[in-house]
Amino acid sequence: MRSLFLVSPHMLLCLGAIIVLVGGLWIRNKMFAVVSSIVTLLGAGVLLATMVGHPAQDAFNGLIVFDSLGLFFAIFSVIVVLFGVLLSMESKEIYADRRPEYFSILLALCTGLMFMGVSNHFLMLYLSIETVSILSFTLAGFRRERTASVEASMKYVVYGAMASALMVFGMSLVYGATGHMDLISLREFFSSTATSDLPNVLWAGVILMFAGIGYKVSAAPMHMWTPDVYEGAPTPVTALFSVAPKAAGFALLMRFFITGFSLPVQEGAAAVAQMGSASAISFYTVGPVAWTKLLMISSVFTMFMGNLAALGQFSVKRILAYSSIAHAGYILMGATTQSFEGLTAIIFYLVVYCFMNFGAFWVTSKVEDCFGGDGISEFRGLGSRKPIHAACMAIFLFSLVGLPPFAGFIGKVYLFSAVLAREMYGFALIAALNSVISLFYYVKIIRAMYLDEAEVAMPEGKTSFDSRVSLAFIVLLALPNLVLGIYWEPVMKVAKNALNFFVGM
Amino acid sequence: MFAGIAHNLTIYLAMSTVFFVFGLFTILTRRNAVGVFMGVELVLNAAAINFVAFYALKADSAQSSPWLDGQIFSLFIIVLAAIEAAVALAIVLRVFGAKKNIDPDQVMELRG
Amino acid sequence: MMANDSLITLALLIPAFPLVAYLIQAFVGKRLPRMGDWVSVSAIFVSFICASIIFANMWSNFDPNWVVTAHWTWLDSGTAAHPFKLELGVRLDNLAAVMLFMVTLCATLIHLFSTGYMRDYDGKESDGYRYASFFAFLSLFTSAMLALVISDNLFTLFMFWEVMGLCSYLLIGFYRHKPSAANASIKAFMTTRIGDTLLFIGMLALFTQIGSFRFDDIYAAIEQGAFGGETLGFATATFIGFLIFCGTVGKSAQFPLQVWLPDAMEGPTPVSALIHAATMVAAGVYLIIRTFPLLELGGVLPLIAYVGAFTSLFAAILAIKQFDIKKVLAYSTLSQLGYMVLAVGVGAYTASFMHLITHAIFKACLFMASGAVIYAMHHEQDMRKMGDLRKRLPITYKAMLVATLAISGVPLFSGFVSKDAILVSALAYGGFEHPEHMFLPIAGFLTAGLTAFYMFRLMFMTFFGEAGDKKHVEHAHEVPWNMWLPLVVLAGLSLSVLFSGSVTGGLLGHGDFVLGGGNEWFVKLIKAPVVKVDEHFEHLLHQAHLPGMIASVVLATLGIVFSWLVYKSKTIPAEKLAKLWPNFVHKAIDNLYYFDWLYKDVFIKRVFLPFSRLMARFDDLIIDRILVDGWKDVNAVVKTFIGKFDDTVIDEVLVDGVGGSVPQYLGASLRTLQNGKIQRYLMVAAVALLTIYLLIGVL
Amino acid sequence: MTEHILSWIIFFPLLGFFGLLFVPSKQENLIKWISVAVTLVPFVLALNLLGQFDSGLSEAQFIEQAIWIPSINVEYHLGVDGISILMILLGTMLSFLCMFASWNVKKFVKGYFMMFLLLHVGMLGVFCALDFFLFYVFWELMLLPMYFLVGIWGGEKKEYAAIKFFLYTLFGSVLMLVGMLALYFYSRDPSGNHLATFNLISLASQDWSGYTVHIFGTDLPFDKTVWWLLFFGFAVKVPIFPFHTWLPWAHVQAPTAVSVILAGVLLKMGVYGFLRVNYQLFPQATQAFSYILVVLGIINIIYGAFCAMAQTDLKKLVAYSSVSHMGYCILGMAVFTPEGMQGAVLQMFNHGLSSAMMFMLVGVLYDRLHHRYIEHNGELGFGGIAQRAPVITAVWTLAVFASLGLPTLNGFVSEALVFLGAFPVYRTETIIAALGIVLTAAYLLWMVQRVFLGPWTTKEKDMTTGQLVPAEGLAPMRANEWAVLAPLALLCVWIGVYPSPFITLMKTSLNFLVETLN
Repeated sequence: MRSLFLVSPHMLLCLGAIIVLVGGLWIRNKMFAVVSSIVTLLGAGVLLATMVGHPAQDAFNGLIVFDSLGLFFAIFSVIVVLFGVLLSMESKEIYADRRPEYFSILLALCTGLMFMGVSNHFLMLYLSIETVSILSFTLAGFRRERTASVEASMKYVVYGAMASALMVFGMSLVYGATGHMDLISLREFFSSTATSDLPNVLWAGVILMFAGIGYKVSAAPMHMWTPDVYEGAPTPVTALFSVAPKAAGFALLMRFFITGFSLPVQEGAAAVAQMGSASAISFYTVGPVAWTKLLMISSVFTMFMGNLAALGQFSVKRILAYSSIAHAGYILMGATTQSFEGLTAIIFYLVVYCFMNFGAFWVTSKVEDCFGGDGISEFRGLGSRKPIHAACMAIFLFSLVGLPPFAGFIGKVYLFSAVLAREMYGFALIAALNSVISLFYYVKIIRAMYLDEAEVAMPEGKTSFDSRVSLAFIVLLALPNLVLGIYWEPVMKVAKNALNFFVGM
Repeated sequence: MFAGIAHNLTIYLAMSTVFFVFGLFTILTRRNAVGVFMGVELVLNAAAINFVAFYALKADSAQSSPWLDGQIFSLFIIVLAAIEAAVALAIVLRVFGAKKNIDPDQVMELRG
Repeated sequence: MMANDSLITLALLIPAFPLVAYLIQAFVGKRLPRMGDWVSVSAIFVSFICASIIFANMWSNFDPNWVVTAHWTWLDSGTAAHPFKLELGVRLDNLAAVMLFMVTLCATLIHLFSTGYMRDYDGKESDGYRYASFFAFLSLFTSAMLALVISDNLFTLFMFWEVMGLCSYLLIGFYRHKPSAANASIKAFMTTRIGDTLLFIGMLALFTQIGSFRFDDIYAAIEQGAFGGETLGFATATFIGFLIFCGTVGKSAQFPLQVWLPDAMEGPTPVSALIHAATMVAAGVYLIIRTFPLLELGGVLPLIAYVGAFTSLFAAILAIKQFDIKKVLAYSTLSQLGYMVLAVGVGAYTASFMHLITHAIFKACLFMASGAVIYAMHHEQDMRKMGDLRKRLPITYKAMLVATLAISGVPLFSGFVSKDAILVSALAYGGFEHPEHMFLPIAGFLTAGLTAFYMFRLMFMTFFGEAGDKKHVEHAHEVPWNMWLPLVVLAGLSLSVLFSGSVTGGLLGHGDFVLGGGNEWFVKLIKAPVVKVDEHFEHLLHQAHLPGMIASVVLATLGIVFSWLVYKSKTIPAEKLAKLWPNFVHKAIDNLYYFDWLYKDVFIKRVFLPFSRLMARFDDLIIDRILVDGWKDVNAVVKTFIGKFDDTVIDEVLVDGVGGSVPQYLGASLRTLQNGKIQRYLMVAAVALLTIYLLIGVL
Repeated sequence: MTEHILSWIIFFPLLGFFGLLFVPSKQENLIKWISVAVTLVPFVLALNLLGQFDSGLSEAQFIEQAIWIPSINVEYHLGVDGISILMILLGTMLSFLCMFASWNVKKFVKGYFMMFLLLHVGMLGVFCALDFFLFYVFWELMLLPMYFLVGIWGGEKKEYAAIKFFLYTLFGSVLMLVGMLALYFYSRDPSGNHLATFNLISLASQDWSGYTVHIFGTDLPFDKTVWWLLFFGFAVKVPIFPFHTWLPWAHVQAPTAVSVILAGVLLKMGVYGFLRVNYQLFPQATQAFSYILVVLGIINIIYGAFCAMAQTDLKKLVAYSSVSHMGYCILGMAVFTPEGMQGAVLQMFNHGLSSAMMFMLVGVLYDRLHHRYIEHNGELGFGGIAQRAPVITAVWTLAVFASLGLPTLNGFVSEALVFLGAFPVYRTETIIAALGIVLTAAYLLWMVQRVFLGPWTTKEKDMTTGQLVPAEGLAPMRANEWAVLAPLALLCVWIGVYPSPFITLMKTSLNFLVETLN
């Protein structure tokens, strides 16, 4: 019963999904689905909010564990999906008559995302990832009359199916090598067993599992589906994909590697002096799996793959897709540090990333709705046509580059400093180099907006830009990018609190 | 109860490995999307076999688990494989409707 | 006798008046009546009065060691442990007093002359205010020169030295519509700038050694043996001396930086008179006279002597073939400057300075007289078109004759006294003391003969014989008073009585009436500081005195007679004389010994500018395009080889490819990897995972 | 306002920025006058600051210190010392003057002035910040408006120039970021505890030798490694060869006022960064690498001069002259003598004046003739301007002579100080560098000859056909142009004649710095 209470937000969302879907059959009002989804999400948010501050507790025999990290990501998912709902509501790509099914999928997706954040067992890992994946496949192909959308959906499903299959196989190998499936007992097993007693196949299992998780966060080498799917999917969906599953994936990745394969160290007084009190907690790897190396390699490649491939693109959605790959690389850096700082930086970065990326996609969505395309050419001259949209887009992009005084810069500073605190200078230099490369393609968009003359004629009459609601949201998304660039202490506190359970252990 | 499996673990593992390799090979080479999904099924089944076999090994070595984790996992694999196949086939149908072709190599508008 | 304080104030006022005049002229000159020429003229006249007072003071003191100094901190950037100060200062001594007197006098007269000469030129309404700016520049120049003279340290000396360079640049290029004037002005500035830079380096070295720029400190340091140590000290002094001398080479147009001075005649004639004959070029000599003790300490004097002797001979030869009246005077200036430098080189400190003064006076006279001729001839400068002007310009003719006699070294005229002193010293040094330096006196004497020859050639061609251009000559008439008055004054000052001690010394009560005793007040007052008198050399000087004097008089007479034969009586036709010399000599002379060609066509056009273009191309192509924009061309090659990338993609990459194309290139290849085939993606993932497994897990 | 005078100086333009948001963009004159007023205030405040500044103190004054971000000890920490006071003066003054120089901007007037005000914030922030993090934020903040100012209001190849500027600077500053974070993690208090601070003053008091860092498998000394990381960040801005190639592009393409501010203030930030960070934090590493700086300085002087000589674009020539002139700064600060150091800082100020004048004057010609070709297709693009526009020529001449280091004008004082400081330490090198004096005179005077002297051959660009056609004459200087040029010219003469007050301002701080270096 306690377990059920803990998952009440999830259940509420499921219920909401069903109501939207079924109710949509009868209620023809276009706003019905939107309103009921928003209400459901808000309800789930309120329920989650009541749980803030409680100590960590596990549920369903340790299948899931409700701790600060899980709670944080649950709330985060709800908020992002709420953004998604709002963007979809404003977008022309989501037809009003198909709203019920669409929003019910979104709500269900949110459930999956929330479970990703709290799963503590291989089974739950698999189930939650699959929930999210399968719903994503359908969302990607939601504009079924567009071949690009359908193609994206097919690629997604093929890639996703293989990735989850590999992950499951990997799980079976890890299970075989250790006999454990829940993460806490896995760690206990590692810390009580001599490394030499463990078979080599364990390593193969971990890599295969990483394939499944890495595919969710689009980390190299499992990143290649991302651009195609992001480009083909409807823009609101892409916006959602680029933030929500990625964040949940990182939650899962952190939990998997930190809970399953590491032990926290309360370092001695000397170490505290060395690192400063705030970052006294770090972790060391238990068991024979050199997962930090794995993540490091993946991180470096992810950054390069994303940034380099983005250079010659014309489609802004595609550019943003590659940029989201690159950002996955930056975020992975934080995980390799095995330090409290690094993990905090990840969470902080995800928050910032949510604002900047979602905002950029939002503007892109407006452009696509208005001009029917998302190419650089459609952005030309936006600066003089729609100054506020363009200014906000510029803010999002500069934030993505990581320039002060925007929030993206602070996010990068935290990531870099976590890496440097571990004295991984080469790694930091590579990341620094990458953020220079990234400037090229972000600035390409800015240049198109401000320096080039308009190319595509503005359609007559009312355009998507005229929506006051979406303008308000764009500005609302841009504001945190500025504010967090100047004063980010509260978010940092939240991020630290989210990780408190690691300290508690 | 599972002593037989435990004794012949190698055979089960060999079988699952063969499934896995064949599955992977199918995924990577089939020129038909449905075939690719069959490859996925093979890999999933390889995993399911592993789970069952390893659970037996674990139970045999008296580290008995409070619940039948391996067995349950393989059941879930079967269920989810079915769901996935359903969604996948629906999508493949749409692809066929749109392109009259389900060769994954021919579906390549989105690239670069 | 005045108190030192008031002397210093007076000295400061001397450059201050022209400076104020400059400011007035520069900003409001064109709005004043007569465009304000009276401002400049009266300012410099007041300065002249001040200078006269100082001169009188010097005279009443009549003490070779008379020095009044004052200095103020200009810039103090040191610490207690590391003092560093740059100072402004005034140093009044006999040298400065004489120099001030001479400069203000010449400048006053030249200003006066200009009121006539320039007014005629700038008749055009649109160009009218140029008259005002001419006087502005002239005043600024005078101010800088006077400030230079009273400087008590090398640093301020250098500052005003450069400001004079600026004025010279502005005034040479005064006829700015003429490309030749523009060329001449940049040439003058650049050539002297080379010398100035070397001088500046020398100053740096000196400062590093001594820690001060003040002459007092330099002299004191030399006395205390700051350059002690046989090898190091000597080498340092030589090095510094050499570099300081380089400054002189530039400013006084000595070989090999002589090229700018003849071209500087592009400026208006009063400018030539003031800057390029009387004062600025003399500043170079003034510098080596000031720093004489330092030069004497190092081993640089023989070099100086040779440069001077060579320049004087070399320029005198060039002067023979000139037909432009100002060019003749320009080369004669070079030649006379060579004398002064030679004098410094042979240690004839006093003689050098004396020649500086006498030359300034008679050369100013010569230039202004030539200016008067040019003015009368309606800006015709070619001597072949003149002739028979004696009657038409009687005052000018007489004044110029006096000055010509002076420059030729005819007794009773000032040039004789000073030149004789130089030649005697050169003879004593090169002929008696160091016979291996025989070239020095020989060159000196030869030049003396040549000078007399070409100067009288000028006189004969201009004032005697038949008119070349009848129309102009017939219309020529005497210049107005403000132009001839300066000539008369200067001609009067070119008489030897003023310099020869036998007269002046006695008249003013400081010396004895011994005939042939030489230049008493000069010798008594102008003495090199620090340097010890060399008894042996004094003795040699005495020995050389009579033969030197006889030789110089004989040679001057010969030159004049020969000139008379060729150009007046035409007993010896000039053509025949010319044929005596092989063709290459003519060619070399016509081409100014190929120096201009060497500098301009070879060095600047073939070496310097191509090099700079190469650098610019290097910057543009190598650094900018290849290293930074990176690998565009390489990329293009790769593109044709691989050929399978989408052309537009590559184009876009290249066109947009602002920074490193290496990432662009990698990006392009990555994107071929992303070919849209999902199974390829899966394959990549599988292979990568396997590789990672093998890399980390197994190895 | 005097309480938090530095904050006011930095952020007052930001108020203007937001104020302009609410001005309708049609009201162009109002926008311009508001901008003038908004930049006048910091300028007046800076003068006030100058009055209150105690030149006898070597440490920073007018300190404002507050915790900004407690979790990582980022401080809002401002202060002024002898190194920065002149830069603040220069920055506020040039920004103010640039408002007049921008008077004939036609396109998006509002956006232009807003960007300019934002640039002002970044610029002044850099010179005041005493916290490295804050410094970095301001440093980067200035990038964005600069990008837009060049990119939107620039010449034909503005996009290329803008992105080039952006990329170069970002490349440098990202490395600087890494260096900055490394400093943060290695900061210790005297007893060896981790300090975790960005405070430049406390960082400067630490001895950084003895730590090592591990990069790509090799152990490197910490101070030297970080020194180089920071070096790149600053070298791009100075710019030091071979990181200079953005400069000709940016200068040539930028609108006049932006060129002025770029040459006048932004280049100084590089040198300032060296003095503020590299020098104060790592005296030993600086010592170790000083010779490299000397050589780079000389290369800048000579190479820049040669490149300038070959240019046929007037503005590019001036741009390369900036490269050359900044070389004196590098040389002066690399020799560790008080004279050299003061010469370097004064040279920064002087170059700010004379190059600002030159760029402004290029703009004066460009506005009238719409081209900048000294030579174009083998013909002179200008020529004989002195005859028909004597006043413009006179001001040009002053700027040129100030730039080539004529005594009694500003350039000479600083160059002389640099050479006086450098010669005792590096003789041969100084002699080579002194060749730069000759070269500078050569290319500038050659330019003057081709542009201003000789017969009138000046052409103007026909705006419709794009062809060069003979021009009639030049309009006289306008009031707004005088407003920019007259104060600069006056300062040039002032410093040339009486530099002592300027030296006094910086002396104590710089001498203290030199002592720590030796």
